[in-house]
Amino acid sequence: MLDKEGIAKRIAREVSDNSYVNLGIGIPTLVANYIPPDHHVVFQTENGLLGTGPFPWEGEEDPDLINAGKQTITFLPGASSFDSAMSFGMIHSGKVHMTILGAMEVSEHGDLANWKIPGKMVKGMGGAMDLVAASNKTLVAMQHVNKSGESKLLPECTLPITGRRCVQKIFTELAVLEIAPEGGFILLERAPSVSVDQIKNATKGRLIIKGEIPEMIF
Amino acid sequence: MLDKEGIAKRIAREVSDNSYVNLGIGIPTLVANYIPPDHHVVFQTENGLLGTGPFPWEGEEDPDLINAGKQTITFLPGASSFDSAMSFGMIHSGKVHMTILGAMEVSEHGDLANWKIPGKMVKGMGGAMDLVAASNKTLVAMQHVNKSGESKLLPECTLPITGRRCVQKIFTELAVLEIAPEGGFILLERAPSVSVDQIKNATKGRLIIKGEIPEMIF
Amino acid sequence: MIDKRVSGPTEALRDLGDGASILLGGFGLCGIPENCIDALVQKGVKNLTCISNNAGVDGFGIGKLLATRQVKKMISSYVGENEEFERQLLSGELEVELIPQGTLAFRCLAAGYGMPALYTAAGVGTEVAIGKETRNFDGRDYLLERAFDADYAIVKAWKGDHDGNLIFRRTSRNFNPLMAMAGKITIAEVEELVAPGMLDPDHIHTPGIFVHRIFQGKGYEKRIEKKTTRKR
Amino acid sequence: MIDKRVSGPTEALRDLGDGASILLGGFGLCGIPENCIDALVQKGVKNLTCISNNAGVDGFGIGKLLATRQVKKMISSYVGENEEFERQLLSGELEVELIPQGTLAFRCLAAGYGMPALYTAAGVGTEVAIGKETRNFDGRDYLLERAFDADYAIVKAWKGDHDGNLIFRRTSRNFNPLMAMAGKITIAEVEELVAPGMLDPDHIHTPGIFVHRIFQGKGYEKRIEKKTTRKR
Repeated sequence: MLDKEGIAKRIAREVSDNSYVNLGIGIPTLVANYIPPDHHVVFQTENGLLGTGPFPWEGEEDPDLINAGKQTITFLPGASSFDSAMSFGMIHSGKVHMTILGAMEVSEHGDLANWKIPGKMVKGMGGAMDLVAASNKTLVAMQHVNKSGESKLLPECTLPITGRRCVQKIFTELAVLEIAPEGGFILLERAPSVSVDQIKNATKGRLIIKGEIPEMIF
Repeated sequence: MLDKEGIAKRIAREVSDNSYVNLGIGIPTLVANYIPPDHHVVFQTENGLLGTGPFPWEGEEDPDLINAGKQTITFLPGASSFDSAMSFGMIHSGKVHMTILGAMEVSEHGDLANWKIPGKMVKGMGGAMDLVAASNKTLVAMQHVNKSGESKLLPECTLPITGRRCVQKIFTELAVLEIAPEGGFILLERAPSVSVDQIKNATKGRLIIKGEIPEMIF
Repeated sequence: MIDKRVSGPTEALRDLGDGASILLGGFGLCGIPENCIDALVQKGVKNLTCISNNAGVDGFGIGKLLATRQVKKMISSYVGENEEFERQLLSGELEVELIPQGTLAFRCLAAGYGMPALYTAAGVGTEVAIGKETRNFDGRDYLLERAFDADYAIVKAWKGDHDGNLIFRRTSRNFNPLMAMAGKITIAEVEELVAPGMLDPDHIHTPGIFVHRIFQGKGYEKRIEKKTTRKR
Repeated sequence: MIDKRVSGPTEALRDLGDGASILLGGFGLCGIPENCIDALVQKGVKNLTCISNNAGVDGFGIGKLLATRQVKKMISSYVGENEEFERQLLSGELEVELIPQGTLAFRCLAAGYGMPALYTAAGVGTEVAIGKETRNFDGRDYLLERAFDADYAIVKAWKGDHDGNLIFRRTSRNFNPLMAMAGKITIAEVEELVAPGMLDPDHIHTPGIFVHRIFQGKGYEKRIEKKTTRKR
C-alpha cells in the first residue's frame, strides 16, 4: 500500500518530457518533487504563472507571487506571468497537456466529483471545472476508499460532478486504473504487496482485470 | 464651399474633451490638426496604439511604429501599445468614443457604404465594419457628390454596405447633416456662402429642413 | 492625454451607492484593492453584489465587507477561507453564486471586448449548466455564458500613470486587467503613480482607456495567506 | 524548462507541406516574418492558404509568395497594395476571403483560448453575414464567427528566449501574439534570442507554451510602406 508520496512518485512517471502540467492541491502538488531531473516539465499555476519554482527561502516570500493554493512560491528562468483569461485560455485550448487533481468520487465512465458535498459548506469549484473540461489529459490522485471505508470508484458518481467523461487514469494507494472507452476501471498495476482481491474489495464500480496484473514500478 | 481642411476643421468641433477617437484615412486624418489645444483627446490607431503623436522627424522613422494607414508615426507620453484583439475589443465595447471615417454613400437611415464597388478591385473592409458596428458615435467626412456629380446622400445605398444604421452625422463641403431617427437627412448647417438650394440639389435622399439654416461656425 | 487622477479612495468611490454591483480584482489576498475595500467599509454602502474570485478571509479583503454585512451577493469561484462567510451563507443572509474560475475570467474578457456572450466547455453536464444553453461545435459541448454587466470595477495595480495605464506585478495580475476592462466605471489603486511617459507603452498591461479614476494607495499590508518556505 | 530552439527557418518549416493553412503575423509590412517568408519561397510549397491581415506589396512580404504562385487562398481584411495580387484575383487564379479586421483578431483569440466560436457585431446586415448565424442579445444583433483552425502560425517578435517566450515592439505586435496562440504548430522568428531568465516574466506578451519552434532571424529589411515625416 502506498503513502501519499508513493502515489505522487508513481504519477510522476506519467509526465512526459517537454510537457506543460497543472497540479491540483494535495497529493498532486507532491508530483513536482519526483519528476526525473532530465525531464523538461513546466508547471502552470492557473492564477497566472508558467514555470513555478520551489518555495522561497525563509524571509524571501513575495506576497505578489503565489500559486493557486495561495502558497508563496518562486519562478524559474524562462517563466512568464499572465492574466486569468490567458491562463484558462491555455488550459481550454489544450496547451496545458496534463492536469493532475484530487477527487471525492470517480465513475466508471470517467465522471469526476470533487467540489461539493450536499449539506456541507461548499467552497466552490475554483478552476477544476475548467481543467477537467479542457481537451488535455486528466489524471486523478486519491485514496481508493473514503474515511468511512466506502469505495470512491463507483458505477456512477453520487456527488455533484465536476466534469463528465474527463478522467483518463486514477492513481490510488492500491492501484493504477484506466477508464475503459465502454466504461469500467481497467486495472493496470497493483501497489507493492497489494493483492488483486484487495483492489476488488475496494472498488465498487466495474473492475476490468485482463490477465496477470503487474506490480507498480517506480 | 469647404475644402478638405475646412471639413476637418468643422468636424474637430464635434470631438469632446476627454475622449478617445479613431480617425480613418483621408479627411478624417486631418481632424487631429484642429483639436483645440486645451482639449484632451487621445487618438487610437486600430493596429495597436493609443496616444498617436505627429509624424516623426525626418530620419527618425521607426518601421515598428505605424498607424492603420501604414504611415510612420510617433507616440505621446501616456501612450500604450496592444494587440489587435484588445484594439478591436476597446472599439467594440464602446471605450473608443468616436470614429470618423470617409464614405462612398450614406443612406437616409444612416447606412454606410465605403468598402466595395462591384466590378472594381475590392481592397477590403479593413477595420471599418468593426468601427461602425461598435456602440460609439460614427461621423462621416466626405464630398457631397461623387466625381460624376451624383449625390452620395441617398434614400438607400446602392453599393454593398459597411454597416446598417450606424452613421449619426455627415460633414461635407456643403453642409452638416444629421440622420433623423425616422429616416432622412436633417440639415443642421450650411457651409459659408452655400445656399439651402445648392444643398437640396446635391442631396438625393430625403432632406429635412426645419426653419432657418445657420451658416457653420468654426 | 486624459488625466484620470483622483485624490484617493473616497473621491474614487463618490458615486458608488447601495445595491451597486462591483467587480473586485485579486486572487486570494494577492492583488486586492486594499484601500478601496477600507473606503467601502467606511462609506457603509449596503446590499452590494461583489464579483471576485474569492471572498477574502475573516477580517481581511472582502472579509471586511462581510463582517459589516454590506454584501448581499457574492459571485466567486472559491470561497473556502472565511468563517463569517460560511455563517452568513448557512443562515441565508448571504446569496452566493459559484462559477468556474475560467468562466469568471472569460465573462470579464467578453464584457471588456464588447462580446455579449461566449462559449466555454467548463461546467458542461454539471449543475453549473442548469438553465444555460448547451451547444455542440465539432462534436464537443459548450455552455453559453453571458458577459458581465457590472456597475464598477475596482482593481489594484503595481504601477500606474495619470492616463490610467496600469502595470501589474507577478501573480498579483490575475483578474485585475480583465475586470478593469469590464467595469462601466473602473477605479484603479496603484502602489506607485507616475507621470505620463514614465511607463514604456509595450510594458502596459491595461491601457488607460479602460480606467476612469486612479490614485496612489497607502499602507499596503499585502497579507500572505499561506506562507510556505524552504529552510536554508 | 523546455527548449524550443531550431537552427533557422528551414528547420522550423521542415514539415510544412503543400496545401497547408498558415496564419502569418504582421500589419502591412510591420512585424512580418521576413525570414520564414523567404524560406517558404525557397521551399516552393504550393496551394497554401494564407491568413494574414494584408497580402504584402509587390515583391515584399506575402507579395513574394504571390509572385511565385504558391498561394491558393488569402483570408485578409485589406489587400490593396499589390498589383500581382489584383491580377491573380481578377484572373481567378487566387481565391480571396475578405473579413473584418476585428473578426480576424477575435477568431485567432478564440482559437488560442479554446473557444469554438464568438459573437461580434462587425458585419451584421452586410454581405459578410451571408450564410452566418445572426443572433440578438439585449436588442443588438451579432454574427457567430468560428475560431480559426490553421495548421501553422508564423510570427515575428522583437525578443524571445529559448522557452519560446516572446516580446513585441510598438505596433509590430498587432496580430502576432494572437496568431501565435492560434496555430497548431507555432513558429516564431525573433530579432534577438536570449537565454531563459533574461526576460522579465511580466514583460512577456506571448508565453512560451504557445510557441513550438523559435530561431533568431537574420538581415531584417523592415521595409516602410509609407514614410511620413515632419521637416525640422
